[in-house]
Amino acid sequence: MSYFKPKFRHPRLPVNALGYTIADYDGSISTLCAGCGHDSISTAIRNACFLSSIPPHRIAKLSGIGCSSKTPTYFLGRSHGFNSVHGRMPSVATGASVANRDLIYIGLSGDGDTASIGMGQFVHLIRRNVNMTYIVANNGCYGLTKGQDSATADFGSVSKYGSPTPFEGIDLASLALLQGASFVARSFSGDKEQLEPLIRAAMAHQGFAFIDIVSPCVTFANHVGSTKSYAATRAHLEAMPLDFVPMREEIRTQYDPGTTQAITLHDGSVIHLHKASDSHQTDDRNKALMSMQAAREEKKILTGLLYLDPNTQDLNHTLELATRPLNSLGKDELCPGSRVLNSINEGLR
Amino acid sequence: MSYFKPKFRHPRLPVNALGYTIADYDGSISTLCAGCGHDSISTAIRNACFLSSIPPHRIAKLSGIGCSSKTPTYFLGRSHGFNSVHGRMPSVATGASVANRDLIYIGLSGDGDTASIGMGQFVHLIRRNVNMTYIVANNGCYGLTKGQDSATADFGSVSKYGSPTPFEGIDLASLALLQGASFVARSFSGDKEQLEPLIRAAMAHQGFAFIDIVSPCVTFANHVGSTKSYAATRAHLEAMPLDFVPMREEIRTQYDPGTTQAITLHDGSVIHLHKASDSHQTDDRNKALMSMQAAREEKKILTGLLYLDPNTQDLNHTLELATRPLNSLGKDELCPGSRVLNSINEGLR
Amino acid sequence: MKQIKGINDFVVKFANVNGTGSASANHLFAKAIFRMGIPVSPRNIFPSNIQGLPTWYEVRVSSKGYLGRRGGVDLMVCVNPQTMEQDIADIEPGGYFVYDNTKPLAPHLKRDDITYFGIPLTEMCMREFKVPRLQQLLKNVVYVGAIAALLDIRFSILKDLLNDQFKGKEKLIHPNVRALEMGYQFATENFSCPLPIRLEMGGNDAPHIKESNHILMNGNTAAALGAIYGGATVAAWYPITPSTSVIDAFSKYAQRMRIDPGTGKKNFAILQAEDEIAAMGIVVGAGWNGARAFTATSGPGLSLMSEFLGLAYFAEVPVVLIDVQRSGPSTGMPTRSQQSDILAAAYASHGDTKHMLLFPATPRECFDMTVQAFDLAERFQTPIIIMSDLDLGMNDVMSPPLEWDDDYEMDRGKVLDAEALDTVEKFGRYLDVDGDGICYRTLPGTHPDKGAFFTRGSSKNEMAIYSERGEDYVRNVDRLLRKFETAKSYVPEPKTHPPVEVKKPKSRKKLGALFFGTSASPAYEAVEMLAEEGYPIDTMRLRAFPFHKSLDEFIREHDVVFVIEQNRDGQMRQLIMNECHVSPDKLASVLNYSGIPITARTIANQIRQALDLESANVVKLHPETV
Amino acid sequence: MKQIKGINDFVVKFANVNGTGSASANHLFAKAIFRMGIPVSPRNIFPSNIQGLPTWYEVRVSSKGYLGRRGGVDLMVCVNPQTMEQDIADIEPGGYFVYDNTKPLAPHLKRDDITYFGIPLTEMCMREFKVPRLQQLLKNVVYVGAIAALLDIRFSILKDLLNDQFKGKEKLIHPNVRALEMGYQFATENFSCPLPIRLEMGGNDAPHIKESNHILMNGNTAAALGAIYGGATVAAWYPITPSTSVIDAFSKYAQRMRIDPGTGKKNFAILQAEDEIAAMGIVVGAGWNGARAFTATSGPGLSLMSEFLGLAYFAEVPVVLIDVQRSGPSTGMPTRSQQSDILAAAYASHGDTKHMLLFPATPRECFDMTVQAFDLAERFQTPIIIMSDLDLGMNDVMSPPLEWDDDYEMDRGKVLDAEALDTVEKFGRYLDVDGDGICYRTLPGTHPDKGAFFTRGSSKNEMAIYSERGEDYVRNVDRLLRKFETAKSYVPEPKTHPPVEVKKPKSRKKLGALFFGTSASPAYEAVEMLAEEGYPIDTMRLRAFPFHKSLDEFIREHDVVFVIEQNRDGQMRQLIMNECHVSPDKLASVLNYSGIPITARTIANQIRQALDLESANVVKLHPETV
Ligand SMILES: Cc1ncc(C[n+]2csc(CCOP(=O)(O)OP(=O)(O)O)c2C)c(N)n1
Ligand SMILES: Cc1ncc(C[n+]2csc(CCOP(=O)(O)OP(=O)(O)O)c2C)c(N)n1
Ligand code: SF4
Ligand code: SF4
Ligand SMILES: [Mg+2]
Ligand SMILES: [Mg+2]
Repeated sequence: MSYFKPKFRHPRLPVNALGYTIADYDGSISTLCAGCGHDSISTAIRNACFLSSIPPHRIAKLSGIGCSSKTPTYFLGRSHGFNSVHGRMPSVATGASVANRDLIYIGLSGDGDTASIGMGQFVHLIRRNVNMTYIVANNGCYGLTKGQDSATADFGSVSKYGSPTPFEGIDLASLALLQGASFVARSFSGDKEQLEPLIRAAMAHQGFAFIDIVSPCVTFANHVGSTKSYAATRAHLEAMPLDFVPMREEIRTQYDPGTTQAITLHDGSVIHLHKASDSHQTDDRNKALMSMQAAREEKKILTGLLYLDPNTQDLNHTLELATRPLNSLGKDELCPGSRVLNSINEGLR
Repeated sequence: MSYFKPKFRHPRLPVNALGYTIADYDGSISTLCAGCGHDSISTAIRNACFLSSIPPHRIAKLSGIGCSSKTPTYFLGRSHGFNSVHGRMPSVATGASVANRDLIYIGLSGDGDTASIGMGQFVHLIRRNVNMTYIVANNGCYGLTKGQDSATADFGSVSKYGSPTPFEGIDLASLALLQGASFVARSFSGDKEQLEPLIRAAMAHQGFAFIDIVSPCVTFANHVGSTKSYAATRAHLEAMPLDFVPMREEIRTQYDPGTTQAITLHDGSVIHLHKASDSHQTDDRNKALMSMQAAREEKKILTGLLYLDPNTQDLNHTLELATRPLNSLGKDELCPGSRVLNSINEGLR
Repeated sequence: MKQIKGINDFVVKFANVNGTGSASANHLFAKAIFRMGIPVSPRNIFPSNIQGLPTWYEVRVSSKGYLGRRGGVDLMVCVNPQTMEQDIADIEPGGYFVYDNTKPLAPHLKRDDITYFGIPLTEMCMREFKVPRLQQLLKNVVYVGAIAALLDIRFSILKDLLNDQFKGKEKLIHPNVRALEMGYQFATENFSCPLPIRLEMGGNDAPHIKESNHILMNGNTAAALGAIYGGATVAAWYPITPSTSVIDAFSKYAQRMRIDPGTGKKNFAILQAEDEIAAMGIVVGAGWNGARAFTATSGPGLSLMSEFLGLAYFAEVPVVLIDVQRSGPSTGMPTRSQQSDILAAAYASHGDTKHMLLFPATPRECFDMTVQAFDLAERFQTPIIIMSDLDLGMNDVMSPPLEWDDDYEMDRGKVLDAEALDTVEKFGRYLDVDGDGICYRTLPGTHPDKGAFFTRGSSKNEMAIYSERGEDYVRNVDRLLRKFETAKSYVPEPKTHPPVEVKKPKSRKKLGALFFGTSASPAYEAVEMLAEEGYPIDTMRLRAFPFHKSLDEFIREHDVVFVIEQNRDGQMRQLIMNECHVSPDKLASVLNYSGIPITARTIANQIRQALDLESANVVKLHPETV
Repeated sequence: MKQIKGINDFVVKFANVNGTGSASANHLFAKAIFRMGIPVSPRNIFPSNIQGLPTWYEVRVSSKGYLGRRGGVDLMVCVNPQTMEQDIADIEPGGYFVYDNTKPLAPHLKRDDITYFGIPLTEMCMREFKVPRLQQLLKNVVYVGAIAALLDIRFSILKDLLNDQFKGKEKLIHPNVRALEMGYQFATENFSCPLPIRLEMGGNDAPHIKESNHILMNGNTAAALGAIYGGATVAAWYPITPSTSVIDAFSKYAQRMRIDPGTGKKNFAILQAEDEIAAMGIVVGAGWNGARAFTATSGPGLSLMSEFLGLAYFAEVPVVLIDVQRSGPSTGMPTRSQQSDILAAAYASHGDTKHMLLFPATPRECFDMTVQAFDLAERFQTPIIIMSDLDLGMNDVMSPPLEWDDDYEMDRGKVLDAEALDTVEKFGRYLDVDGDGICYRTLPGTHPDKGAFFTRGSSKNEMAIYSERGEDYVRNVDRLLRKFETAKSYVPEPKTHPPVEVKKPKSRKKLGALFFGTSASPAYEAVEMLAEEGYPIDTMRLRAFPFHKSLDEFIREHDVVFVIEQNRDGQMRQLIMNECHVSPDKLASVLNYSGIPITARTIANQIRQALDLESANVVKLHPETV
């Protein structure tokens, strides 16, 4: 239990554009291990929603099963949440999203939940470009079932079980990129400065936004040998800091290699990138992929916004969905009535 | 029923190194539609096995469900076959393969079977590097259920159902490449010359060998608008002919851009490549991926052997499996006996 | 030779090769009989492949309105040499055989007790038509013309049907009509038409059919219309025979009826999922979010959906699933019918689960029950599984017309909106406020401060807070039982018919028969057959699980009850044994599980056998001995 | 105040916070009692999380050898302030409460009818140990030392156990022993030791336990050893509580016992699959290819495996599945025990399926039945599901030692090798040559010309050729029923004990009790309690499905049979109703489904209630009223 809810509210707690205090974005007390990376992600999501002034009840939180998938209970207590079944949150999120296109959807998953049992649904979720933010709290292991290697565990990394992973780890970010995701980012749970704007950008993106967050499991994978442990991760981070500015606060607009780029998102908001290396371009899928592969070959984890296509078409558009949420339609819109039915009968005689 | 078994055998039918005639590699009469691409794949597999002089009973055929997955009945009648459940052949093949490492495994799947319901298992099969040849008879549709779009159907292609596919097609070959497959090829069911040597090479490869075969569905997807139809495919083929020569027949050894390359496989056999374009190297995963992406962007299908890592370590090695097949081990090897059990009891008191 | 006689009462069967276009010609035949006002029920018996294998089309004609299979064939039309031997063997003594005699019939295929009608179909078509495709295709129309003459079908009706069918493709009308005429003419010239079995316009002695202005449609289309009228907005599915056409039809109607007039946008979403797990996940997500959502599947899909069905049961999410049953287990016989998913559906998923099932018997019920399923799903916040089957779903069945009450209002169940939440003092998602086991739910996004809760498949307390306390768990699952109990008076009640009167009953025992879905039609017919033999049998057609109280009564009031169903293990009988308090001595199974729909004769035979044994020992009626 | 008394007969419960190292200290306590030769049964009751939530450890001590839960707590050791209030409330009147009094107890936590023992655990450890981790960890050992004094545990045994435990990490022995001593000393100095409840070396009045030189082990480890000894070479799995430790143990033993001495290579393969579908697929593939293969899973995994189970049933592939049951439905309570997957396992998958189940009740049976499962799977070419549960699988249970007959030969079933094939005239994979429903199979790669066939989940004829003919289908599925019938005499038969003698029976009815698995121990205890009260109840412990004929007899010979099980819906009762020919009046359910294992008291109470009602109306014994 690493994250305690303040017992009382400070009367002069700062408020956001909607008048909410940050406490309005709190969830229940976390029951994760003290120091678990996942708790920092919860905090970052809470902060991001506060800063972006999203009404908490307009967000829906979805997850699978795992320590990571438990986190939605620990943030945004005023939002509805759905802790579904292991690895199948993508489909639940898809259904929820088409049922009500007006809410903001955050999916929280783990590397076991996404890269193992959920792999099929994950790939198809990307292909459908569901309008949601999909976060993987990636610790290279199955925390909740006590630390078995997951499919993202790096080759040769050693879990508490002792024997080194004999398979190559699956890189979810490059997979997402190859499969056509329109927003792909990676960060580190302990890096608040990078994480919060990434989450805000992802939520503002009109389409599928994927954030792979390296989130160390302090209990089962925090020791030498595991390249996803705190120590190992810190050493391998090649940070690409990123700043998010909603339109009304727009500050920067220029972007050159080595500097900062402003990208206008579909909802009109703008994100600012700091590009750490000359070779990384966020608007070229293939180049982004190659940068990631190159970093990977150097055993480095490239973080930051890796790819963005602001002009993507999300599932609601592909399906040509009505602008009113499907779940709000009533008899009048849905039911063709007896006259039509009688004419159908006529055609069947 | 497009493929008829000869009623009687010609006395002077040619025999292979083992003394088998090609008829010894026949299966039952096909019940697929006349002209179905899948039947050509059956023939190519039959021919490849004959030419490579593989004893038919040392092959095991596995498949999922679909027209494509039915084909194993139509070749190699002397081999055991297993028509399992839809999309889950990869796991069945994995189990079969570790149970008896001495057989040769051919998996036959469809694009529905692999790219939709089977996506998760496919990715993990690649990751485990199971020693098998995995063929997808790719027609961009679900033949057996009457022609719905599959996930490999190209964006905008039109099935018999009439409306254009609104999603990007999944490219199984680049996915396999990104996920670390050690042998990735693509071909066309009507291209016997390219197909047979590819299949032979795949079977000789010690590790997971993937062949994505464009195999038009004459009944449901053979009409304008579908880019996977015969007409469309033919127009987009950028052929990379390939010749296979088992070691004892080795002919060529040189390889330069624009010419032919000899690659020694793990079992000592050698394959020869004709490299259609300067930019394609079969030993560089990233470059191969980029060539494929480039072709894809030009709406072309790059065929041939796309990537090969002959020094790969298959699952049997990763698991450090005993050299004797697990299914042949008896009580002596497996059962530790009463003395050991008594000492275990002792430790539990 | 004695020839079978009969007006508007016989069975015709067509033996074809699939992929040759025979189905639509055969349908023309059946539809013409329907248009003559005579009760007819055609059944397509097709292989699990696309081209080149045997396929049959069986047409039952019955002035009494028996729409189930009778058993036996009176007139066989065989244009498939692969199966001819068996097809000839299947004809009743005194029956008729129509075939293509372009090649002469092998001598061993000759029977003394049937009448042969050779028609040179191939030859005639080769002569008449130039395009090879037409030569092949129109053979089917020629034989339809010929049997129209043999059976006395009104020719103008056939022509009308062709005109309807080829509206927009007028070029095709002429050759089709020509082919019809050729067959008709050949038959009148060469055979003595009509046969002793024949049709007579309006020959309908079934009052219930006569009165109700029947339609001819398949159950899957009807279910799809039910989803349209029931207000379904989200359909997620994965292709699988025989349920695929539910979604095909839903899609077709939705494109027509669900386009927003202002924007041209869609008031529905259809998602072809990557597999059945995902299809059900989508439905669960949409149902959780307040949309009426459904999926349709068959056997293997049902198995794959079981984890999600357990979630929906325990997390209390409305879900509608249309299970169009086929022959199991495993891949089984994908294009054959059974009623064998009953236990798998009722108890889907691990742990203590029970799901509500509906059992439609006609297209009309497919329509009604699908509408009702959405109401029940939202009312009870749980999965509703509609147990159709291939026989009902994919065949054209005569049915009372679909009816719609424009005053219908969707029952959205206990959902609190923002206004309601404002007045609620304490919202607890799993508080049984009304004592009926059904709690109030809220939808995401409803209210800025109140009503948000966490949905989960794990144990929780009444405030929806995660809980591993035994008391919380027990209270919750006991409430789920209470909810199931409440459902008994909401689901469609069983149907009983007034008993058939029997003058001198041969048995002192009170006999009953229970059945459901596609077993109903042949069961009614069998019961009438047995009544004529002196065995009065009361009937009850089950329409839903949980069972209505009247089922207990029905069983109590009878000495022996036959449970008629189409599976090996007597699954409905088992469900009744599990859920009602019944002595097993009372329930005798009548079973058919060959994949071909059960016939009235099979039912009557099994009951007769059982009744013969009965005098000796009633316990013997247990299915193992029946 | 009356204090509870008793030698070697009481219940101790520890209330801790998980992740604090309490489990191993508590285990030390239980193991010491075991080493004193006294029947003991510890149970770990833990949350579905990793750190920071309440967890309990309940230890039953019973000289009579009752190893099930009794109900109630005599001595509570509570070091978790979160749950203290409830923990204190749970103590029996006259019981004892041990707690950390570093901080004083809140006044409202004081009861008049129990004895309090405050020990300043935190303070003592802060003073004694420097390293913070040890300060935290050794608190647990201090209280073990204290209750060792209170209950008169031989101190040298505790020391020996610590020496064993820390072999190789000698540095840790000293502080642990020190902590033990501190607690022991504190108790002897401050409390009057021992208590009226206490232990006496060798106090074992249970002849069956005394004689057999029992061991203390958990069922999952035993099952894993069964897989080793049964010759399993392929294990595929996906992590899930509470089955994970089956594979952990298999892996541990395989690394030790299955390395080829010549090459150092592995005579086994363990595959952590991507999910349960894949795990079962791997097992099906390996089983098809002739390796003994198994998987272990729990609830959700079972649901996911159902499609493959149907395939294995219909394609007749040997498969072994160890289902370590937890509380359902859905995610349910992952770390709580139930016996609620029975119907889901027996009828897994769509269509007509029936699976063979084994019900182990002790670690010894987990071992034996796992070995046997491989024999049965290959003999019957079908899935065998071992129905264990969390209670048995994850707790240390006193068990007769594992025994091995070195003459054991694996029963590989009817497999034709190349030689046999040479002599066979006509090989048909699904020919019932022996009339027992079991056919001969061949393995891939066996013979160059003969014996190859196609395995499929779709319908086939006896030659394994794809077939959609109704006759072929029916013949095949009827044979599967015949095979199931044959199995009845192969599976482990039920166990009956000689009835408990009762001098003056209070009931004229013949009473019986049926139970299985972890319900057995408390059931036996309850039966003895009731016998003392004048109710003689005969018992039968079920060990397998299909049921042995003796079950029918048992039910026939009794007027009322109580079916004792740990699920809501009386699933075993339902299975019996389905499969045997039994009047429902006879079978009364005794149920507990709170997730915490059923107690003898619960069973006795429910039976008592039922017997009270009985005089009025036997029909009332139906579970709804019991
Ligand atoms: C179908 C199913 N299989 C297995 C489990 C057990 N299980 C719970 S969480 C989990 C893995 C979680 O790993 P991950 O998603 O990486 O989350 P983490 O705990 O590491 O954050 C597993 C296997 C389950 N709940 N459901
Ligand atoms: C679990 C399950 N879902 C659905 C089906 C129905 N089904 C049979 S084949 C098939 C698709 C086959 O497509 P593909 O693999 O591309 O093979 P093709 O027929 O095109 O060669 C489907 C959906 C099934 N058999 N099992
Ligand atoms: S086990 Fe690991 S992932 Fe789970 S809560 Fe603890 S630290 Fe986090
Ligand atoms: S439907 Fe298509 S894929 Fe299937 S057999 Fe016919 S041509 Fe081939
Ligand atoms: Mg993880
Ligand atoms: Mg396909």
